[in-house]
Amino acid sequence: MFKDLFRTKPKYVTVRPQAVSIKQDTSAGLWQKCPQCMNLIYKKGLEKNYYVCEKCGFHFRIGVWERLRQVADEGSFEELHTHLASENPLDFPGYSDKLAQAQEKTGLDEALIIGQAAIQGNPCMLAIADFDFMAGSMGSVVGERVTRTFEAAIEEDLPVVIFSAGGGGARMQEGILSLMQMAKTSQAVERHNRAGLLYLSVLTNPTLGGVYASFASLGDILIAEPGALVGFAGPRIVEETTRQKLPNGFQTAEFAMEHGMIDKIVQRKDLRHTLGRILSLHGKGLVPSA
Amino acid sequence: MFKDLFRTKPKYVTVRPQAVSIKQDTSAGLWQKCPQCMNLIYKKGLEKNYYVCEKCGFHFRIGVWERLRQVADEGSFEELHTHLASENPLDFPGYSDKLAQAQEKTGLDEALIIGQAAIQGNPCMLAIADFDFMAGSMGSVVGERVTRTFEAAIEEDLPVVIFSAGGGGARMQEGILSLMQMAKTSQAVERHNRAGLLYLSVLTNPTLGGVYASFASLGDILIAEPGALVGFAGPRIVEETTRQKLPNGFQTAEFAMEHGMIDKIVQRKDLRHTLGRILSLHGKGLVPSA
Amino acid sequence: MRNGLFEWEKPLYELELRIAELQKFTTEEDMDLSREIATLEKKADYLRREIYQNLSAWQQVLLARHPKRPTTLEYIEMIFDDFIELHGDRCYRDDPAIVGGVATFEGIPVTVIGPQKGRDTKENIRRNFGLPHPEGYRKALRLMEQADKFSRPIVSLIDVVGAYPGIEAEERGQGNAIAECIRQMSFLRVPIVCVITGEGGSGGALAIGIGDHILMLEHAWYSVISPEMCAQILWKDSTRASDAAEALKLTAEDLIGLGAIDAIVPEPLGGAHKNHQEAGANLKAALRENLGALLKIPEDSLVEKRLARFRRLGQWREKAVVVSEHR
Amino acid sequence: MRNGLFEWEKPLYELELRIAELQKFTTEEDMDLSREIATLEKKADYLRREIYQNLSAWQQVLLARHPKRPTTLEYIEMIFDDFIELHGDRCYRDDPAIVGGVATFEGIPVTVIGPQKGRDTKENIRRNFGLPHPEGYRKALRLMEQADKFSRPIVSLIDVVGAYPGIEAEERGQGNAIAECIRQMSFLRVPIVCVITGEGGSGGALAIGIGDHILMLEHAWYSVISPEMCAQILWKDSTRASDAAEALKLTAEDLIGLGAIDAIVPEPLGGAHKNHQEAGANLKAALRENLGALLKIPEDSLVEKRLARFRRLGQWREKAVVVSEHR
Ligand SMILES: [Zn+2]
Ligand SMILES: [Zn+2]
Repeated sequence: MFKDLFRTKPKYVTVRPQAVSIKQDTSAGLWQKCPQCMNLIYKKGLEKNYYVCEKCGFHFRIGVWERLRQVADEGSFEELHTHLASENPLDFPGYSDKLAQAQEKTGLDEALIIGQAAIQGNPCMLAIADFDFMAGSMGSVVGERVTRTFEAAIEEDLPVVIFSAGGGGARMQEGILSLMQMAKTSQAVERHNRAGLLYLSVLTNPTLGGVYASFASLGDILIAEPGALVGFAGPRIVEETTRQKLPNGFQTAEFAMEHGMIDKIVQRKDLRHTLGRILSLHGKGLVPSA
Repeated sequence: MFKDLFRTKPKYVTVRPQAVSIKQDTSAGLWQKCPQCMNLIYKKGLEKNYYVCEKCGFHFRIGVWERLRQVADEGSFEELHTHLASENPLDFPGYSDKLAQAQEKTGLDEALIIGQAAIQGNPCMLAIADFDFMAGSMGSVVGERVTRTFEAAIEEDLPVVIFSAGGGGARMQEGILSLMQMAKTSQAVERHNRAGLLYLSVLTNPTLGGVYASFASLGDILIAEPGALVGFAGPRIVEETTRQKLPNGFQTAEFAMEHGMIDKIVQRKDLRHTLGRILSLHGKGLVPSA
Repeated sequence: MRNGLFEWEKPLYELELRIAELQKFTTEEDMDLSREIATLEKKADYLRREIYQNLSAWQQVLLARHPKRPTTLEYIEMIFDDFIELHGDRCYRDDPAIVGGVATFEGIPVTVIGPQKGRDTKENIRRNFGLPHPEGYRKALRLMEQADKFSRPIVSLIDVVGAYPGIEAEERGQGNAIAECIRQMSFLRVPIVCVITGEGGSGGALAIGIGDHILMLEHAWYSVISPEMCAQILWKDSTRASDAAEALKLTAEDLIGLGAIDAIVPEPLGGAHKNHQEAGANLKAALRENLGALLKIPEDSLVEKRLARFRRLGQWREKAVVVSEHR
Repeated sequence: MRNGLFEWEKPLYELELRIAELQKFTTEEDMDLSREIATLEKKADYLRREIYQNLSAWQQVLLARHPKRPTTLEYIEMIFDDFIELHGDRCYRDDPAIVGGVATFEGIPVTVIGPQKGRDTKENIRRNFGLPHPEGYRKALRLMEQADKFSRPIVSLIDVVGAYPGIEAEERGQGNAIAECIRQMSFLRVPIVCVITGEGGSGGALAIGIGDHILMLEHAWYSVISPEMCAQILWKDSTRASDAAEALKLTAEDLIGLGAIDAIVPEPLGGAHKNHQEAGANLKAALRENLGALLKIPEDSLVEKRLARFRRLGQWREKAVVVSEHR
């Protein structure tokens, strides 16, 4: 995109809160209906409350810039590898149009941004996925960016924090190349792991398919937002295949935690603090002098 | 024991088939009743058939020398560390008498013999437990012998084959010292593992408690005899604790295999051949010249 | 499909019937029909090539699903000696949908693993139609890690529509099991040859598909998603699976171009199910060649090469970035 | 036991009641009873020592089971800062009977794990009375392996009657999970301090009991088998648990003599339940000392020392073997 071609080097990009996009937005007015409790919520209040319904705790989906605003220290984010552009390697019918539409809709060039940031003073490599960009699915560019996130972290001796929202899993329009990103990213995770560095994976609603079955579930510590859908096969596929009624709460973060798949469920308002604490516990500053 | 004190060095001890002891022996006569199908079996035939009921496949318990006869190459066994004698470190009431009775009953000094042997031409360190000696339970001497088996195997660059029959688990009469044998033996297994050597664990009826929850379940490959009882808590304890009816076949080898806990169930008549094949597949002779 | 024959094979089948008839005449009635037979044979040869060398992507998918296609255990039987199957994940269950064990390949000890479809309805039910649960992947990983311990090469034979999308599979962490398998398999220090022998469906195939050399049988398919599901998602119409198959570029020939696989193993004309022995012999020859080549690579560089192989996969444009240093 | 008081504490309790009464008089009626009170206090002091320093093995077992004894999470709360609980075995279930996570101990990051009994009936049911399933041990091992990755010392707080002897626990490989935990914990390259804080029952305790330093609270017990089960097996009479407790040598003092533990952490007079804060402070002091000592040992020699520590455990006679070389 043009903005990338002649980019001045912004050592610290200012967070762009105007790019906030809440999903399930049914009205253009001052009020937002909560899809869970059906209450009308005053939008200004919603923004202050991390886009969480005050009545029932429903976590609205948020875009990458709002996420950044919520978790990263202000002014700490330096976006990296913005210059990768998706192609249509399989000449998949309609893919180029879909990419253009997604770019239009989100203002992003792809479904994931990466960069260096600090969380409560703890430096880290940070990647954030945006569900609004083709359901946060992973094609070559997302896979490459995730891989470079870990590579940069190894280079800089930093922990990695990733917010996944890959409901679309591996992006089918790039066929086998999307599938191969599962391998590539998992291998990058393991290189980083073998360098003795921390990887915090935060699963946001929804994290499914090839994203969950690769880098997203390989964190040292797995955190999920309340109610987030987390699993491999989507609930509809499971229902259609098994012709069984799905149990209550199937594939929610709470379900995953009960079944031993994640470490912690953290309210959005507590995320910054919890991430900061964990990062600091794994920081270099704390090694005992013996 | 006296025989050990003035021991000529028998490079290869002859196998002592006269020490064969089959359990569930109810008659002193020519016929043996099968406790499973209740048929009367001609004892001579039973001996030829590896002490397995021809009618129903029931595997009678056998003593260490019969086991040796069935699996090891004739004349290949060199018994090691015969000179360890159990004490009564806790002054546990009645323990010394029980030891003496067990020695009397089995002709063994302890519940496990160890030595170097060959199985179908493949050299290995071999340990065999005898259920008739205090239910094959593990006290200090059994733990020490198992540990030395692995240490000798590391020294000699050999695989280990162990026949467990530790229905009594850790021997309570030696208290905490028995419990510590679980640690000691598991650590010896792992040292051997880290030396890149093979450990075949053969679970015979019954292998429970602290024996199962330490070295016996840590084999690279776990083999069990058909119908052998395999588990941690004995079935009576489980029944009493849970007050539930135990499922059919609970804790049998077949049950353990279905639940992913063992690799293979092997009929007694096939054991020598299967062990030989596996040992040979892991032998040094087969490394490709590239 | 009727009698194991596809619709598109019908003209050929009828021709073959007529040839057989004429041959019967020749013997029974003592008539010399050799010229007529030769003509028809020639025509059949032509038709055979015409049909089998111009299969559409969807036809290849159907062929890869032929119920008489050799299964993993049949390939193992044909190719390896002294196979000893090993069981269990040491955690929850032995998954019959994935088999594995140790064997020798021309005298060399190897570990071989792979999903196993049933050869009849009863076996299919027992093996869940070859759709693995997480414990299947955990078993496969356990056996592969043992191969690593004993410096045994690994052969992974892949024929799986996908990991089972069931309630219990999700409960026991299907996604996590697949991710762990991919991760750990990538770093094993022994040579790994993967072969897509039939179907290579998505993460369920990739989980055991991380190899140094990745081969594919001529009529196998390998894709990020099954054509049916792709059509369902894209066009809300699973009957357009044929279009999806085309679009997904899932045939061996497509995939070699995209760098996802390294070589194609030829099948008997008409598919592996037409001649199991020949299919087995072809695969054996390919394994001989590929294992031989891998065994020559020093252990130290094997993992790095493997990682590099996957590192470069993907396609994107790297746009020029002009960095002006003024502030 | 009534009102959290043991039978053998009754004389002391009555004395304490009388002292309290006299003190009440002193204030309410403005009478000087200080001499009488002093006499009784002296008597009470004597009685206290008499009772609590001469507890039988069985009394110690009962004391270690006192329902108000501090639980693992309470110790964590008192001793560590910034505890973040982590969950799950990544395979089947998060077992509430074992807790674990990361925290700091006087500024040093550590991993802390331990079985957790319920503090009331409801919590006891949820936590299965602190009796772990295999997934509990698998979770503990996962967290300890992470400690190893990040070079964090491990503190294992042990209070468990035993691994749960249930049908599902057996199905999911209780024995295997314990053995793996023992095996892997033995080879972790970070300092490990284990503390038997209450009950140390058999393999279920040993599974997370492989440490460089193994401490034990004054009134805790640690044994190869519970006294009740031992009595049941030996004498078919579980009411003889008291005799079994004696015979098993399961008190801290016995065990230090047998080399199974390294040090005893003093409890408040009468047991940890009498004064949680004091119990916590004592344990904290012991951890400070022991972690401090271990952090000075070079990482390379830590595992070897740990293995040597267990290697020598056991007691046997090594008989002279005269080998005559004639044949
Ligand atoms: Zn709401
Ligand atoms: Zn019988």
